[in-house]
Amino acid sequence: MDYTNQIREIASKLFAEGKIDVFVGYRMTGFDENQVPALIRDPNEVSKLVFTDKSVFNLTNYLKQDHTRNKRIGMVVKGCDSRALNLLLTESQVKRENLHIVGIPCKGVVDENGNKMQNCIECIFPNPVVFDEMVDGTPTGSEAPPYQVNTDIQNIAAMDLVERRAYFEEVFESCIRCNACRHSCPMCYCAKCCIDQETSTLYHGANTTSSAFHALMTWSLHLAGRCVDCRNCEKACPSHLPLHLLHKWNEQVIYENFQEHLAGVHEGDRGAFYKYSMKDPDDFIM
Amino acid sequence: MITLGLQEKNTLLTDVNKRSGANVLECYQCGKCVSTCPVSNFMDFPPREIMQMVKLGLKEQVYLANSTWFCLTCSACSGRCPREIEIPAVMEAIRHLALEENYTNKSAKVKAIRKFHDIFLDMIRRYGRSYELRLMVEHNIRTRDLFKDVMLAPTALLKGKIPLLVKPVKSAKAIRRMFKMAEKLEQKHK
Amino acid sequence: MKKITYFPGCSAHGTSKEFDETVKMVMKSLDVQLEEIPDWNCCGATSAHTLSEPLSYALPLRNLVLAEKLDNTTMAIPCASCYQRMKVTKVHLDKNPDLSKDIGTTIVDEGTYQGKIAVKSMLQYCYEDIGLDAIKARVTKSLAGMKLACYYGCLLTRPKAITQFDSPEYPMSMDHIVEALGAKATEFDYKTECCGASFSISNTEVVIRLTGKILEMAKESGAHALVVACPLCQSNLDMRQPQIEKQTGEKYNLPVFYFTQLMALAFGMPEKELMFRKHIVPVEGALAQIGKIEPEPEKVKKPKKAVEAESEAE
Amino acid sequence: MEAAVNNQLVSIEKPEIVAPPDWEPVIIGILCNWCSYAGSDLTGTSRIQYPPNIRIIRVPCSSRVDPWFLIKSLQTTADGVLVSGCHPGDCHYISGNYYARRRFLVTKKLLNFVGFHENRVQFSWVSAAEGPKFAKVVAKVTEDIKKLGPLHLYKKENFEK
Amino acid sequence: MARVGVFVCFCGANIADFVDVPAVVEEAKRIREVKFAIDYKYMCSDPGQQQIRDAIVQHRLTSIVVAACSPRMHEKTFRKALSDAGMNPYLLEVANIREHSSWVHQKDKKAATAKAADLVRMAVAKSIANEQLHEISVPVTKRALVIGGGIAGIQAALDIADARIPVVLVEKSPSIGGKMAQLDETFPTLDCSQCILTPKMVDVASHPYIELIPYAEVLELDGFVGNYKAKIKKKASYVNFKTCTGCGACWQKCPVKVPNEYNMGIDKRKAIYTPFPQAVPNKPVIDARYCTMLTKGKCGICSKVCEKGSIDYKMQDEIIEREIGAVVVATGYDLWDPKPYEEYGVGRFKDIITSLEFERMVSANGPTNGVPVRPSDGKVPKNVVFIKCIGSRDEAKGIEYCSKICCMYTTKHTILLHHKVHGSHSYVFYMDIRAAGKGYEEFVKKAQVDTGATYLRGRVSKIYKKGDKLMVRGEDAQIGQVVEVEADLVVLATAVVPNKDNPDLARLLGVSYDKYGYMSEAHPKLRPVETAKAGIFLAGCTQAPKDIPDTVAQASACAAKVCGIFAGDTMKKDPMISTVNKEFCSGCQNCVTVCPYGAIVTEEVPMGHGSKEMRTVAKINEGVCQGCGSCVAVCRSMAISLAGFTDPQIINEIVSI
Repeated sequence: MDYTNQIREIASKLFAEGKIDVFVGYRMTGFDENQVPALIRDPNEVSKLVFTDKSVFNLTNYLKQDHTRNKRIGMVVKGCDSRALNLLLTESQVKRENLHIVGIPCKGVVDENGNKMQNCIECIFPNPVVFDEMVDGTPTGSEAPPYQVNTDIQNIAAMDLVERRAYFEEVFESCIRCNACRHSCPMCYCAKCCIDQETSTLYHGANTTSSAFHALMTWSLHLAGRCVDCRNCEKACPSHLPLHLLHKWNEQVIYENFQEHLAGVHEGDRGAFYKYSMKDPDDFIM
Repeated sequence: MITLGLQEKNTLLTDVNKRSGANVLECYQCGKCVSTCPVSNFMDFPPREIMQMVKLGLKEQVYLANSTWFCLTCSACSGRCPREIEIPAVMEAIRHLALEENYTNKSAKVKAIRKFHDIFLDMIRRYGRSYELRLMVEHNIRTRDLFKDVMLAPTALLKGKIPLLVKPVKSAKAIRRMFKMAEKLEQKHK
Repeated sequence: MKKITYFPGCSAHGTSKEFDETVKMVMKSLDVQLEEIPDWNCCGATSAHTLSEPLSYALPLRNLVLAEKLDNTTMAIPCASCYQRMKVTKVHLDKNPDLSKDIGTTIVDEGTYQGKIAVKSMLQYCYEDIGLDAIKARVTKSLAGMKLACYYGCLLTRPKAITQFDSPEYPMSMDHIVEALGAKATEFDYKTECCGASFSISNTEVVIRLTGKILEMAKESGAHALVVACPLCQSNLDMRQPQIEKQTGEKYNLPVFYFTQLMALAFGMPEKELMFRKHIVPVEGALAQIGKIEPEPEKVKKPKKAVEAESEAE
Repeated sequence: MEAAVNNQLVSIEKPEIVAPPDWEPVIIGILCNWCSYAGSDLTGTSRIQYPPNIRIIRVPCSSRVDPWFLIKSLQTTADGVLVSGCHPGDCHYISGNYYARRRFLVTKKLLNFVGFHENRVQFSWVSAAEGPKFAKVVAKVTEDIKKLGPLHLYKKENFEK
Repeated sequence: MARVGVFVCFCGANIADFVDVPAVVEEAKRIREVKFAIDYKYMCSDPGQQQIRDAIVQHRLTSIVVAACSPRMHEKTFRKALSDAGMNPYLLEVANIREHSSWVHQKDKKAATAKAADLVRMAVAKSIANEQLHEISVPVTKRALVIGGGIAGIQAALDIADARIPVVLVEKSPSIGGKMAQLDETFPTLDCSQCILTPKMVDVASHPYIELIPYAEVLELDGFVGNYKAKIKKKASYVNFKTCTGCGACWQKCPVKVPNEYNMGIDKRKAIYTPFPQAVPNKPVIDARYCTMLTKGKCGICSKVCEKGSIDYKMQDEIIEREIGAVVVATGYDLWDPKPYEEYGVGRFKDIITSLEFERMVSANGPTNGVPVRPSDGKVPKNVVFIKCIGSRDEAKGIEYCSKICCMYTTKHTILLHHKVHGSHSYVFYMDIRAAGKGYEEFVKKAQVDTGATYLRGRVSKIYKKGDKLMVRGEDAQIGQVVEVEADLVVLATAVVPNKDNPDLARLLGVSYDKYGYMSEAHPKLRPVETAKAGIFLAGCTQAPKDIPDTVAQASACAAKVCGIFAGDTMKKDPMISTVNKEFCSGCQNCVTVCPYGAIVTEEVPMGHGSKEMRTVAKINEGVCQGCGSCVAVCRSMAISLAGFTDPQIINEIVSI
């Protein structure tokens, strides 16, 4: 997967036509084989742009930042990124008219070791669901294959309660409450995160297992039905916590119990918690 | 007089509902089925009454009624039923339950109907196809009504309406297997 | 040239030979090739489902499996009873695939059920797939002058959920077909009342009562003959007619045609081949009406007003 | 509801921690004002007895219940939580309990996923007329929590009893 | 530092017998913030309340906890005590130690006491987070909008207008009167419908407080209770109502004849027409669908004969706006189309008619001058079969519910037939006779005895033609036999169905409606007139099938509700509603989606202090919010809080146990 040339071309064209102020893409770090996000404001710097299977990060995270607010932006999105974008549009965080979305028919990205990421293996929406143009020109719209149950989730769910408890106690213990997960998450754009608010921190110290538990649980519930499984959070986590477990679990519960499709697939769909069906499961309630 | 007890014991209702896939409790006794049914005046109890009797759990009366045997499964009633109850399915369920539980209506008419169906199936078992002349003759013999329709027969034969011979199905094995399977499944119900 | 699978049914070799023959003739003239299911068996008729539920699915299932092997998209069945048993089985199996597990074991030699063939009655096939225009185009000898009461019986349109064809209360498909042939279909309120079906042998009394009423209403409607699409209806209405006349003391003299016989007639095929001799009630009187067109009482034409918008405002 | 095959978790029915002999669980009951709170009042007026472990908090509607109330309760004072609202279709605020129902299911499953026994948080629909049902529900929840023993998981030290 | 006062009630023996009240007081005193705690025999009694009032002043208390019975019982009493002492009433918290402790733990005093102490502690903790709240007042526009000019709308409009509140009455058709104007006589008293209705219609037209807008539709309704703004489309009538005298020259000369809706299409009217002679306003309109001048540009006769020059072929639809405080919806009903009854030959047999067609025929001003006739041959029928429950109680073909009025109007029809056709006989196929209403059962009995009508219990299964008779077949379940009735005429009592425009109108108004299309009341028993949207009320068959007495009663109830809203210049509201902290709101608008009342809107605020860039945040409409808290729980940024049930209050309760 290498769309470097197409992206450079599109970016130059967009600058030339005066359609954008900023182009958000990827560039090489300059010191190793990995890539970092690039904000190109100068048409002459377009040649810095690259796109390969190492273009990992979900760039929509930049849309919530001040330096892109109310600017006309060109942006590269993969399937998962586009779902995040869809949600941001639905939740009125970005203006569609300010965006020029360049879609990538994603074939999966790789981790530091060059292995295809797990979420890419299980991905059922590799093609962007919202875009202005596709790099290879072909609009895509094939039917999504059925939902894939995450193998990690299956493994954890198969443990008994005591094992699960021990496993997660270790996870929450390892959290250093640096909030990198939150900052890297494109869906976390609140002016002041609830976890930092007074009511919420009441009776909790800053850096304890119990505060980590509270923060991560609340966070994952706020992302339930909204997480697009881009795994920015996991890449950002210095403790390498398996954060996706919480999100994927919620996603699966929602998918199987409410028959909701995945987050951000349809424009205007706010996620499972902001609607209901009379037919929702009721048997867990006495 | 009928004494009515706890409805929990109304196994007739649960059995009929389960077997037929219909819900007899939905019936509100409007009688549209009765006036629709082409044979309701031949029945001991027309469909509306059968429904009520099932609700009351009058098992013996329901199982022994000739109504289920007279039902032609013409589906006219269910097509008009305002509560969309599959009445033919209910009738069929009662008939099958009665057969399984060995309730037999001993009236001549029901016997004749029963005989007809027995002979018909017998014939399929043997030939895989039906054979009208044999059916008529055998039915007459077995219902001891030898001369019934005897006046019709010559004209019918003459006009080539009723063939003298039948071409049986080649794979008789398959037919036999079906009958065996059906018997086995019915045994399971019992 | 279209090709469809054909299931003649047991009666085709007996009571309803004329139906079978004329179907074949008409289809040939309409450029439809009939491919008969090899070694088909009886559908089980009323008897199978009266006495044994599993059997009532097993017998048609074998035919369905054999039919699918012929690789046509549609199967057409002249006999209404066979059609209904097949269609019921098909609908049931499509809804509960589990059902074919038990029953399917008995037909392993033939293959497994796929559920891909469409099951239609011959009437439905003529009306939906061939179409009135194609039928009209074939007519060489119009049946104008004939008044016909179209009798559908129970099984062609009922239950609606199974047949998915025409109205269960006042169907019009056959009426449209005979009108395409030039004849006039009468307003006949008993077109879907039951004729008594298999009680013909076991409970003749019922059949006589029911068919009597049907014949009476057909006569009332001013028809010269009845048209049917079901062998059992035909034999009940035709064979039993003298008996009924004896009982009621009324003369009906209503021959009972298969609609395909009339199609063949209108398509200009020789009368001799249409097997009218097989009918118990003589057909000559009815056929003699062809061509005798009564002068319609002239309608007093209303002077056209500026605007008459009858249908719009209600 | 058709049982979802994959999100059934393995739970074990044994005390999580051996309780001291005089231990009594604390259960927080969050009840909606219009149905369940009124129902619990009716339990009182009818003098129907139930175990004294529940501490009731009144909210206007089950849809007011933020999932983190449950998390917070389990982390601080409670050994178990019961949330109760109006029956589906009876919500005083038209549709509140439908939204709440979705959140409750996900919260319950998530808590269970990370190691809380599924009986730690329970839900019920109790109408204003269901005094006896409320007593039964409380008795069941209390019984369940007693079986599980005290909850120490992720508890802030101040609240460990 | 908070200063909390705790007052524990004995409630006679009710609490004291099972809870050690003094111990609870002692326990309360150990709480740091509690500056005063006392017990008393009956806290709700006047001396009890006096203790609270005194303590507030003496101990400079900042919040009060009363431990007594359920807050649903005496919260208001104690709040009043607080306000009497000059304290904000919302600083009160009630610990429910009676229903939740003493009454339910009667066998274990120790545990009950401990629980009571806990409940007091929780209440104290919550009260510390309580805030001063003030009743909300919302300004009110004192003008009501009534949609629909049938008897429901007429009654509601008159009652509201009589209270000297201006009313805007919008009617879709050219005249008010509705279905009732089509009726001949009314059950159970056989009053002439026109005689009792037309005076009311005239009252509407002449009432100084009613603005009647006929031939119009409501297009939009914005705002909230007390402050709605309605957009109304006046359809082009092509007749200048100001100059038209209603002389009738135009419609007498008009050459275009079309079926007359008022007479169910039995006879014809002209393209320019007044719906019926007593129409209000009695001004004609041109039906643009049929007028040849408007469709083809030919004719123009009406314009030529009009002496006043009132005809204006160039007239356009006009959109007007009105400011409104409350709305009454009275859109009435339609009759169900019996076409699905194919077994009856509906559509094939001309001599099968509906009840309203029969009503028009027997009506003195009807198309047949009050005598029923067979549409097929114009003969007067002798044997008439009435069939009830056509479409009603029929899930297969129609609707599940009972239409409520058919039993009675069919009874009335048997009487009318008996009166109008000598030697006639009625057969009534019925399933049940539902005559629940004042004088109804007596009416049915009288009709059965007087007319000798034959009642047959069963649903008709088939109708067929024999000669010029219709044969009606059904079971008479009482004798268990199938009967066939030779009928000259068959009258179908077709079901009542909601006005087909209801769903559209409901969406436009923001009111919910059921699966049939009836608009939904706020509570089926206790709020049958209100909708869930404050300030919008339902009258008549808009809500469910109803007879005239019920409709009129509901319309008057609507009027009372409307007058209640308009009783003051402002409306008072409970302050326990949501508020948005704009600083924290990220504008995701999820709260807007979940709010069941549409109480949340958005507003633009500056990005930062003094910034010119704007951002969108949520805004709660105080007039509409009912305080359920749905929005609070879905607000991830915790920007919304619900007064009285804020996060700090609830968390304080949780952690203080």
